[in-house]
Amino acid sequence: MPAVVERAMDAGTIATWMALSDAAFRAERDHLVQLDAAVGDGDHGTTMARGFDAVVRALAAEAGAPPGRLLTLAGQTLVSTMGGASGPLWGTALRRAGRALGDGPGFEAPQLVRALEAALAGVVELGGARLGDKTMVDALAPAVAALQGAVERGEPLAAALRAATAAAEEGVRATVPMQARKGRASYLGERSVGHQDAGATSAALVIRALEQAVDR
Amino acid sequence: MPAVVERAMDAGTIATWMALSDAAFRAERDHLVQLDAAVGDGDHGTTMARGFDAVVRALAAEAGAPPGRLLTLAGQTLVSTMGGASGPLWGTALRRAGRALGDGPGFEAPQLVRALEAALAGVVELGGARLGDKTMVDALAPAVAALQGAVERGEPLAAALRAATAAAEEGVRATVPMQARKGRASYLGERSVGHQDAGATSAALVIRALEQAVDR
Amino acid sequence: MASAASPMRKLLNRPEQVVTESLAGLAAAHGDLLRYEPASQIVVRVDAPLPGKVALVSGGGSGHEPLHAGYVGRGMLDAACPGAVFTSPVPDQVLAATRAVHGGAGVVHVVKNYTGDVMNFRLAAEEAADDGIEVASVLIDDDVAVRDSLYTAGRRGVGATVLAEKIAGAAADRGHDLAAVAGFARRVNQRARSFGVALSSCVPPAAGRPLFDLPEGQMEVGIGIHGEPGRRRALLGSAGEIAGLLVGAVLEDLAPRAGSEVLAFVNGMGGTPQLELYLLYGEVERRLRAAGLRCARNLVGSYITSLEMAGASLTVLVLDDELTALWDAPVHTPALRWGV
Amino acid sequence: MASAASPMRKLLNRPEQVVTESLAGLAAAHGDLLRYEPASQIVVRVDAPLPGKVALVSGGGSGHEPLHAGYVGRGMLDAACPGAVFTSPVPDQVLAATRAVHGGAGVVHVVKNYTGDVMNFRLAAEEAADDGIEVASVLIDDDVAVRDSLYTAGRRGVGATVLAEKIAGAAADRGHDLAAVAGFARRVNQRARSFGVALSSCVPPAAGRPLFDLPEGQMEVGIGIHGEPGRRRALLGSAGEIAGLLVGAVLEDLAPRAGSEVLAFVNGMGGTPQLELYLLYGEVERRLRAAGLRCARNLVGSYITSLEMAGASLTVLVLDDELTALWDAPVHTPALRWGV
Ligand SMILES: Nc1ncnc2c1ncn2[C@@H]1O[C@H](COP(=O)(O)OP(=O)(O)O)[C@@H](O)[C@H]1O
Ligand SMILES: Nc1ncnc2c1ncn2[C@@H]1O[C@H](COP(=O)(O)OP(=O)(O)O)[C@@H](O)[C@H]1O
Ligand SMILES: [Mg+2]
Ligand SMILES: [Mg+2]
Ligand SMILES: [Mg+2]
Ligand SMILES: [Mg+2]
Repeated sequence: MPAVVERAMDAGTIATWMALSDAAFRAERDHLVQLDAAVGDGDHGTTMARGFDAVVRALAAEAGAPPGRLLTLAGQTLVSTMGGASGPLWGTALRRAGRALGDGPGFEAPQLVRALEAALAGVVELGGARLGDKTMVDALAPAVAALQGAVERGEPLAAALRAATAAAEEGVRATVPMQARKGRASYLGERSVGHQDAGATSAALVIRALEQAVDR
Repeated sequence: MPAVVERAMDAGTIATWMALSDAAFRAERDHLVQLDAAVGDGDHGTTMARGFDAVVRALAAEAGAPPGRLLTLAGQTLVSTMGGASGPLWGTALRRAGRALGDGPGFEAPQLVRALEAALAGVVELGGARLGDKTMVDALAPAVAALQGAVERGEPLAAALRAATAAAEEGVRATVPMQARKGRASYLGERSVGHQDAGATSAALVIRALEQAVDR
Repeated sequence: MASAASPMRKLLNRPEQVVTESLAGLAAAHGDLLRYEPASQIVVRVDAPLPGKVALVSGGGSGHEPLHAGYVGRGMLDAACPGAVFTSPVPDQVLAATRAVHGGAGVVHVVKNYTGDVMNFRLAAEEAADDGIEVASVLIDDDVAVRDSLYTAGRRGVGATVLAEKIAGAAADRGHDLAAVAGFARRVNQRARSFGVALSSCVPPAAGRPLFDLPEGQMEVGIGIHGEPGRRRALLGSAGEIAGLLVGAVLEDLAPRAGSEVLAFVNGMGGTPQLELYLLYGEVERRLRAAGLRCARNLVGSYITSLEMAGASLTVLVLDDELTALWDAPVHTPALRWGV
Repeated sequence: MASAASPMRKLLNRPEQVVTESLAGLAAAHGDLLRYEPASQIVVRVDAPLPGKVALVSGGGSGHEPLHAGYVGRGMLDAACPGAVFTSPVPDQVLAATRAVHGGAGVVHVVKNYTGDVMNFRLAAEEAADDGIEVASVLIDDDVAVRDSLYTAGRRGVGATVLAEKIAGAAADRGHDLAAVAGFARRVNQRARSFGVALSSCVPPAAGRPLFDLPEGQMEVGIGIHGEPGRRRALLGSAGEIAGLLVGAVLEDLAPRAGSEVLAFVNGMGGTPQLELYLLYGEVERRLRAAGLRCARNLVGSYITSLEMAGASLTVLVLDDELTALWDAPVHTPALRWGV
């Protein structure tokens, strides 16, 4: 493996990740509402924006806490402020990721991979969705796989995260032709085909925010 | 006065008048609804159509009755089937006219004039509207005046009724710039200006139907 | 669904049957309280006439549900006479209802002040008098949007109608005589004022299209209950601004003594959901309190409507001990029920 | 009205405050029945906790009013947890409500079967258990438009929720224990089925525009209560045809014994007025009768809604003597009241 010297990640990385996620959801709020309106109930954008706004506020009061602790707190905040299907799912994802990071002051690529794997596992465990069910899993799972593969191959983390973002966005596009089997869109049966999943779109935003946070 | 020989009017004239009114309200129903919708509650066309439809049915069962009796029955039928402001007003108008015609088997122009004068008086007495209040009176009063004048001047009845129709229609047009002081349109204050009164429009239809009935 | 497309977003069969079919449905649902007499198109309390009790009859055009048929039952109306949509009933209906409920103690007619309602009820009252039935007519005209002057048909009867029917109905239930029952209805009318706004138009089934066009972001101010436009059009304000408008208009005319106890009635026009009505009530209550009034009683819901119109009206009734007690008295009708 | 034009026909201040302001208004209007706790965004029966009584907690997204906060009071819910519009509440709300009403006899959670509701209530129930509060969760999933299969999130909870809350609330009021109260709610769910149609879309305040476009003359068939499109789109039928559709869908799945007594619940989606709902009830009742069922009880009105959506749903509950007695038992809440 080539020994690439990477800047260590720390609490600032997490804070930046959350801040960039917040900015993304602010910007994409109405688009996500529209996506959810087409085959759901039109609240997804507002819910995500409310949650990450609360996370940024909560983290601001936690100067000095280790990154794992910040991520756990972010997850708890999402559970307590979002509601809907996304609240418990995203809350669980970040809490699990936070716990996986542990108590250290910094973390490196392999730990980040394990954290995201834990996040994905949490979502699948709680929501029961599989690949192809037209949910956030369809973006999150390929992203985690791409990251894990790239890091294992020893690629620089920035490149690995670029690959993860690309995989997430590819996963988002792949939801369009799917018929939903989980969540509200599944009520529509065949009418859910032809629409991009809102939750998957959000997952790609969160992965891209991570890529940007690490890149800084 | 030139002695014009006129066909005597009878029960058939009344029946034809009512049938032609009914036909007119069927045809103009939606237009009257629209006129009433602009500054009122949109029921005028339906109400008039329902009333005259019932009159035609009621009269069909009264073969052999004298014209005055038919007109009285028509008025009673309007009261019992129309409702709204127009029901009592039109009902009273035709009842008064019927009573003015008396019990004879036929009637001539002067009697018709007196009948219509009685009708107008009944409307004014019950509704209290004056000329310029933007109501049916603004069509009915000039029509009655024109008819009365022409008959008094010895003009043929057909011509006199043409004059009455023209006066009624002129009266309808004159309601457009008026601000309503009676009926539902008065609630709008100045906003009632610029709209043609539905009730006046109906009055002109009834006068025209009379002209056509006598002309047959 | 093979039928031709209807231009309306309505559950109905044929427009001309809406009223009669709805009344039949009402009677099917509430056969314990009332019956529907199709021949005369009236709704009558199931146990009418009640010997010795003053009876209450009201009526008007349909499209204002639950007014009036939804208020037939114990402690409110003895009969209702629903006309076609937005069309006053005919005298025959009112007379039939008056006869059906007369229990020997006279009949109160609660009449909203519209030209058509007034004339049709008057004709019926004259005929009832010929029958030897004593009728006391009470005119309701509480809408401050219309000035009572030579230049209008006079103030419209709106929200106070519901309150007058409840309170006078309770008075009749308690055994008050004709003059007293009519007196309570008049007292309600004297002590109540209303004002309303529309956020949308409505579609009378026979017309098949909205009575007026109201662009998004605008509202009609000073509306009645017949889908007519209001006194003026304005930019749609916030709930707080609208509450200020409603409270201001009502209090300016009502001019209640500071410290008065009032009943605040926030009414939906038919298409405005409870979420918004309670929000508006909160705004209204705060402003009434600031004006030195105490909302001792309230009513929030769609009780006198204009088909599916979006919007709301406020009615404020200045209470006294008698009115409060009569308001609290048991009532059991399809639309208002408590104490029983 | 100087404020900027709003794209909605709604009475509100700022979209993100609709729910909290409406709850404050509800509490201002019904302070004798309930209180609103802004910190935890819950509505609690004013006299809670009642020692020894099983408590009922429900909740869900807002926009379904009067569900759930309008059902807090005697004989129904002890607390409600309203989320943002169409968004399940967070576990913190449910936990706060559970703690506030626990009177030592345990708490029933009435949960409508939506992914979000189920997950958020489950998280709260786990925390309540950590507190030593016994919680029995009852899942409501009565909507036959959705097939319960591996390919969906399962049937939605709709109209049966109102009936379950009323009947289980009465059971708790009568002193039944936790298992029994939960059992009654489950029995209602087992014996009830629902189906709905939409004649218009609705506008969530935060979205500011309709969730879907529905051209005039068409309807969405098989809708839920979140403004989502239905299973299919069809030409808008007559009330009779729609009644046939509703009754057919419900009875096919429910398959009640001929001769059964049922409760027929014709529910408005928020923007459909009573005139139409009673007309539809008449059509429904006739068809249920023709199917050999007796509508021993009924409920007609807008009780579980989708903001201002036009449309209606039918819920049929097969009664038994116990359910009927519990339905008839006194209830005193803002939205349902009888016997008291
Ligand atoms: N069981 C599930 N597992 C994973 N993701 C899910 C599940 N159910 C729904 N989702 C995701 O949640 C998104 C909807 O979120 P949101 O609109 O916030 O919740 P709600 O459906 O409660 O309104 C969907 O687009 C989908 O990606
Ligand atoms: N007091 C009145 N005297 C004469 N005509 C009147 C009066 N009030 C109203 N009208 C007429 O009645 C018409 C409205 O009739 P209609 O729509 O049937 O009754 P409503 O106003 O009860 O809905 C008006 O256009 C006007 O011409
Ligand atoms: Mg959603
Ligand atoms: Mg009219
Ligand atoms: Mg009218
Ligand atoms: Mg939602």
